[in-house]
Amino acid sequence: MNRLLKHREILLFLAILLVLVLVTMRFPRFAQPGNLLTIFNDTSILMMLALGQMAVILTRSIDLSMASNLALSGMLVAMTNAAFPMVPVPLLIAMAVVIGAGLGAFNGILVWKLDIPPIVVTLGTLTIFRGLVFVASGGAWVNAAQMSPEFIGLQRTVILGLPMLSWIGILVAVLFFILMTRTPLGRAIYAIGVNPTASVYTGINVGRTKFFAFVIAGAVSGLAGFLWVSRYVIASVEVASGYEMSIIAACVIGGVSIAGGIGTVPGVLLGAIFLGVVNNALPVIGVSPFWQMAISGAAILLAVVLNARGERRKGRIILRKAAAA
Amino acid sequence: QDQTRIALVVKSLGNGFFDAAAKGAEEAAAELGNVELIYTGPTAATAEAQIEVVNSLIAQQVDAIAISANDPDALVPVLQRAMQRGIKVLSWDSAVAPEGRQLHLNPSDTNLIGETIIKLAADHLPEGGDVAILSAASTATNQNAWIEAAKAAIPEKFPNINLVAVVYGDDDSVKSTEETRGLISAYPDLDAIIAPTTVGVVSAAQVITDQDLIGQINVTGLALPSEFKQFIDNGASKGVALWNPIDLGYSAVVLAHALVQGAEPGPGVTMSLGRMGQVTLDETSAGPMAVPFTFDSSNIAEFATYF
Amino acid sequence: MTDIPATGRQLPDRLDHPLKSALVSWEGLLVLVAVAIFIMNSFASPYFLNEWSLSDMTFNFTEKALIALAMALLIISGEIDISVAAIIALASTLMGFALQFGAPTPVLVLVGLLTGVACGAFNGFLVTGLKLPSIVVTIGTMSLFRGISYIILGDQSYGGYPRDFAWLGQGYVFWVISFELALFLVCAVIYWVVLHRTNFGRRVFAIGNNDVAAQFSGVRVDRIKFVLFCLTGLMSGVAAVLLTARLGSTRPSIAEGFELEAITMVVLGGVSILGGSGSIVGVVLAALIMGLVTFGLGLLNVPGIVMSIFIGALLIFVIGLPRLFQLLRPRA
Amino acid sequence: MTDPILTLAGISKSFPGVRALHDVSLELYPGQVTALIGENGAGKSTLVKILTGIYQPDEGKITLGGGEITLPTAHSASELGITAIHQETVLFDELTVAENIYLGHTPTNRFGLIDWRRMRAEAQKTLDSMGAGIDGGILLKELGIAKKHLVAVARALSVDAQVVIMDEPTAALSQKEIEDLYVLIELLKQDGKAILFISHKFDEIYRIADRYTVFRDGEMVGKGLIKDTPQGEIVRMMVGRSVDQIFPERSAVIGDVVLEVSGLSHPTEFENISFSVRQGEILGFYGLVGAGRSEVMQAVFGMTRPSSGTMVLEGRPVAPRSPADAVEAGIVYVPEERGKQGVITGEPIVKNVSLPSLGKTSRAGFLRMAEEFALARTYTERLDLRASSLSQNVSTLSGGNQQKVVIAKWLATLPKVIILDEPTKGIDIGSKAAVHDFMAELVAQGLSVIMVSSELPEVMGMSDRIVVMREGHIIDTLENKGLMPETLVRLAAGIADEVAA
Ligand SMILES: Nc1ncnc2c1ncn2[C@@H]1O[C@H](COP(=O)(O)OP(=O)(O)OP(=O)(O)O)[C@@H](O)[C@H]1O
Ligand SMILES: Nc1ncnc2c1ncn2[C@@H]1O[C@H](COP(=O)(O)OP(=O)(O)OP(=O)(O)O)[C@@H](O)[C@H]1O
Ligand SMILES: [Mg+2]
Ligand SMILES: [Mg+2]
Repeated sequence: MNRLLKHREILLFLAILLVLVLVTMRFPRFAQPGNLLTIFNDTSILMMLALGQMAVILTRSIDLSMASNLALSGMLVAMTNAAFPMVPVPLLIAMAVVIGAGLGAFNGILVWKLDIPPIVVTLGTLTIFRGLVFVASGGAWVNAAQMSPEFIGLQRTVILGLPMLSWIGILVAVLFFILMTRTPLGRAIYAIGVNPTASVYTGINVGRTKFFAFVIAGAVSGLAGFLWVSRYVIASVEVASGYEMSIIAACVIGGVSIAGGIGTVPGVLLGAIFLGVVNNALPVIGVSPFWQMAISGAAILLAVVLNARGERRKGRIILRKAAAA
Repeated sequence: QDQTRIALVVKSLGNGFFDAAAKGAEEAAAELGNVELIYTGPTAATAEAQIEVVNSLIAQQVDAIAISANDPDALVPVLQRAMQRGIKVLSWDSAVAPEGRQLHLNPSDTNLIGETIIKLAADHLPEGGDVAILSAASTATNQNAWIEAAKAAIPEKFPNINLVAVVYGDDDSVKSTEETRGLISAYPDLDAIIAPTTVGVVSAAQVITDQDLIGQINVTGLALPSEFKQFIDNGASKGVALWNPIDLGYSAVVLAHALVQGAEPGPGVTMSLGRMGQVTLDETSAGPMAVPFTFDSSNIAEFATYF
Repeated sequence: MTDIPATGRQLPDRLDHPLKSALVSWEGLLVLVAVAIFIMNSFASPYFLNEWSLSDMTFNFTEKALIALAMALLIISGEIDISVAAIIALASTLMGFALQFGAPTPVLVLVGLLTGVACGAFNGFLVTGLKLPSIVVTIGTMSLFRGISYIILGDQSYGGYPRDFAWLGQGYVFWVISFELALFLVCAVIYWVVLHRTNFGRRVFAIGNNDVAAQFSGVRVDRIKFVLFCLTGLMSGVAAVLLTARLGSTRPSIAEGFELEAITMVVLGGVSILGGSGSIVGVVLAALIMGLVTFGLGLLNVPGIVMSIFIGALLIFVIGLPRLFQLLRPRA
Repeated sequence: MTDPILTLAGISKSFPGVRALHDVSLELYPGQVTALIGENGAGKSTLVKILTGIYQPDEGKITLGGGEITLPTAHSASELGITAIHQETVLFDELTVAENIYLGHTPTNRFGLIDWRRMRAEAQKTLDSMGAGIDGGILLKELGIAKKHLVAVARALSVDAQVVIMDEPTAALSQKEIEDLYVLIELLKQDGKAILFISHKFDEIYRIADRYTVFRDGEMVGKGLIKDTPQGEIVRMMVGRSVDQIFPERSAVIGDVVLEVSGLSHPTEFENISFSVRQGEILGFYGLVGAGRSEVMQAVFGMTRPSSGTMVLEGRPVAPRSPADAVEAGIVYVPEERGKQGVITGEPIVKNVSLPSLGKTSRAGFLRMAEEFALARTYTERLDLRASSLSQNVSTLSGGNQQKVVIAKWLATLPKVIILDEPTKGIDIGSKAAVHDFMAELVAQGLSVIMVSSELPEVMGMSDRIVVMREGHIIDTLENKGLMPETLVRLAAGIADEVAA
């Protein structure tokens, strides 16, 4: 059905292949399966965050607070782990998800009940959540030595050749795919992005749907919080600061329309992987690290221009010969 | 109310290194008596945020500011204004340009640090080999100085060590992790990664641990024992160096107090560092505190309990 | 001309002043908040009520507030610019670059301003020429502009700006009134006049309310939006000059995070993020409030991050307040 | 005589500053069509929204099949079997046709997941039963406006409803599609469904409705059986006075050519468009919906860029690159989509009216509010605008009054040529006559008027000459003397040749 969207995803896929081929021509090691799997593993967190952000952007909202939510959830579980090493890690994961979802619900409630534009709400909670990380931790870091081996080790456990982190990423992606294509909530998320007025007439509660989108984004942020602190074995106030822009960038490159209603799970996955590949490739091909930022900026602009070209309405095409052409 | 108020301004709050320094500063304040210590700093390590902190300290009319600067130049105007308003200013750890402070306390001798970080790697590479440096922000003054010193030391003292790359992890664990990975894929024959930053060295050691490269690539550099102990234990690192941050904070406050008491710093002047001995200032009114100390499997457990 | 038969119906100009009273009450609310914070500050710290303290305080927000003035117009027109801080970085870098060739102060200022305008024009072109959403475009150019600074400067920095240049960021015009503050006040008046008292301002509001209908009404929508992006770029250039002069040095990481603070000022000032409404007085008050909060807490040595909790909460609280009243009223 | 299935009693609804409905009642009978009639802003759509759970009434009682019900959400209304085709098309461009039909009541499998295959099949069944000729699998945005309306109808049918509400369903449909819709309504009646039908077109009301209810200014002023009531009486109830449906006499002297358009083309929308308008003339543009008339007019107005062709205004070539250029030259355009393109909702009447004339009311670029109010008052009072004050927000005006604001805005610029695109679409009979009178005034004052309209009586009653368009081409330009309506319809629909052959 979505011929056009599929087309866009293929384009993105080709772009990723191109980067891989170019880099591999100079550094054969780069394209080895091991390294590719490492890149995928590295990108898993960005991938799930971008999926959460997609759910929010589809509803014509935006969540600028995801990175702060991640930092707060991550800090809280890390502190819990440091203080009570005997608490089992799965319980900590559940705790991270619940905290994240709770913070997301806070955003969602403000958007739903107080009707504050999402960008304002999350601009506010962006600083509030991060401030709370400082308040909770007193500014202190939780470092590797304070974390229990299980806490650090869980996502590194290799199953069938892939680390747990990758498996979690795959699981989240599959859940998102089902959510977005097969559940009434997922379809409602699309519907209110495409046409909010029509959604009201259709019996969709626009506010509540947005609320759930924020809860989903929050839950993902919470999960990512746990994964982040145990991956980089540090929890601090500055964790993932400024990362919200990378999350949005992954969505945009993946073809999510900032105006809502357009975007797919595979597209966003590819968008995140594209960023992951580029970030990994630059240092390898010996491009000065100082070029990284400009290159990712240019990639974002290029993606927007290409997406806009695809999305542009071709007009009505009244003339018969034009329609035939 | 003739208490002496001394502000210890750090690069960013929450950093274990600076928290340890604050401990030493408290110790000095207690020892000197009648000193009120203000431990402060921005949350993000940027010059702009640090300027706001200094502005509010000027407004509070503190007696002295001892700062570890996020930028050697950007803080000069605001610190000059502080000095105009009668506040004594010194920098420690990470320097401010000479016109923005009365003296600077280096944790150690720059050349010595540069040499030490290479030596830490070279000691375990008798045949020589490839090493790479993972630094903090590309703008960090002290790191850059050490790297320059290290580069200068290699040809004479470690001729068979080959420095293949210098990359920057911005004292950010994600960036540091990515850069480490980049180094590993780009330089298959890499033997050691030198990270003269406490954030970078942990990230690098974690990557080596994760990728099962323990024994192939040795991670070394400057690290806080408490944060780094496990990587000495698991073999990802054979040893790291650092000076004692507690001593550094202590010395900074002792010096600040001396300035408030009317000491006149200048090239060639020798000043007391209390229990740490003395420091002699060079032509830019800067001086080293002590030699760097090496931690390895033999002593890390002990020091990890202190800082 | 034949007359249409008079119907006898006379349309009054206005029944009450709904628009005006709404604005007055919003700004009134901000004034109240500002006064409350001022009083709290003076009780909380003995160092607050000192002309030099208050003067120093203004350095913490004038540069961001200058950008917020232009950003307010841009947001009222329904667009946004996230790249302003990156424009500062690029403008500052190019000023430093020019300095290497011995450029005198006027040339440095010109380089800063022109870079700002050029970056703004680039954003404006992408948004109006290629019809791209501004939030995404400027997220992209945010990385691009700062990225160029990194390419030029790498780990280096530019310093050694001339004395008369430094005056722009550190000098005083009169008593405790710094040049930065004076410039901000002048710009605030100019922006107030432009937005509230000229045809241009009226058209900006019309575009923000409905840009399609505005275009169908003969408003040159794209041209005005383009001008607004250029203006925002120009003000970022102005901020770059001031900040560079104040810091006396340039690094690619300069002014990180300024964009969010400028936008926060605009929104806190009562400008609708959806476009179409807002006032300059509100933005100026919001800038003052943010300055007062951060400086007041700074005097108590509260870490900056904790202050930001206050700012964030204030933002949500103030914006949500009218709706909160609405929700509570029917029950009460 | 059957009992009503749905009864509303004592319903009131107020918006801030507007009392939309006051103590109205309404009954709907199974197997019958009840027409709801009233001027613009009489409260018809508001009632629909109350019936579909989108608005909550302030007071009043709704009974369905004997039991009292409440409709807290749109969902609860459709659960109870009340479904509506709303005045604005409320569909989803980026979703498939099938999903548009089933969104909100999608069939699910036993895991609660959406059953796409079943949904597709059932949607297709509904579409085929209507003879819509639409593939349920394509994206809605690929359909034309008329087909979209059919999808909206299919959506209403997909719910097993007892009550079907249609709010001006024929406004955007062509004659053929309207005929199809009538057949459909007939089928629904036979199924015993109660239908509420809202329309401003009396011919269709008399054709399909069994009963009527008339609203005026938010109050119910009459109801009865259509077959017992002459049209004039309903009109009198509606406007509170009698209105003659005769088009105004025109006394304009037709002068020289003012605007000459030749060879105007666009890559995809229209080709080789040539026509001219003279001073004091009304030039009608007739065609089926989608013939491309609006596109041509928007090109003349500078909104879209033609690929070739020239325009000459009063002997001077003009090539407007934007509406601003066109306005400067003296060509203005009253767009078809009032809410989106005509008025700036969110701003008061006065600012809407003065927007294109700011250059005149201001001094050196600085605003002068007094001048703006004077200008706005002059023109809105001439058009008999109904508003409480000039500072009233245009979004709170009814459609007809919004149209008057748009026309006032353009008259204030003292144009030479005024283009009116469907000037009376969705406008009640009273306001319609006012707009027609006003057009006569305009030409009498020496303006040239181009009127795009899909309503045959209007085109024939008002135009001096008529241009007929089909599929982006001008088919013919006719003098409006002794024309037969059939001629125009044939030309517009492209069946003229067949008959001739
Ligand atoms: N959401 C709203 N807020 C304020 N006023 C409203 C709102 N919706 C409708 N109104 C007002 O209520 C009145 C009734 O409007 P409604 O749309 O029901 O009229 P209508 O009979 O459907 O007219 P039309 O024939 O033009 O469609 C009008 O005066 C309108 O301006
Ligand atoms: N496929 C479509 N999708 C969305 N809107 C459409 C579509 N087709 C037509 N419209 C809208 O319906 C209106 C009528 O179409 P258009 O203007 O092209 O035809 P026209 O010949 O001018 O007919 P008329 O002016 O009588 O409606 C336009 O305003 C257009 O925006
Ligand atoms: Mg209606
Ligand atoms: Mg049309």
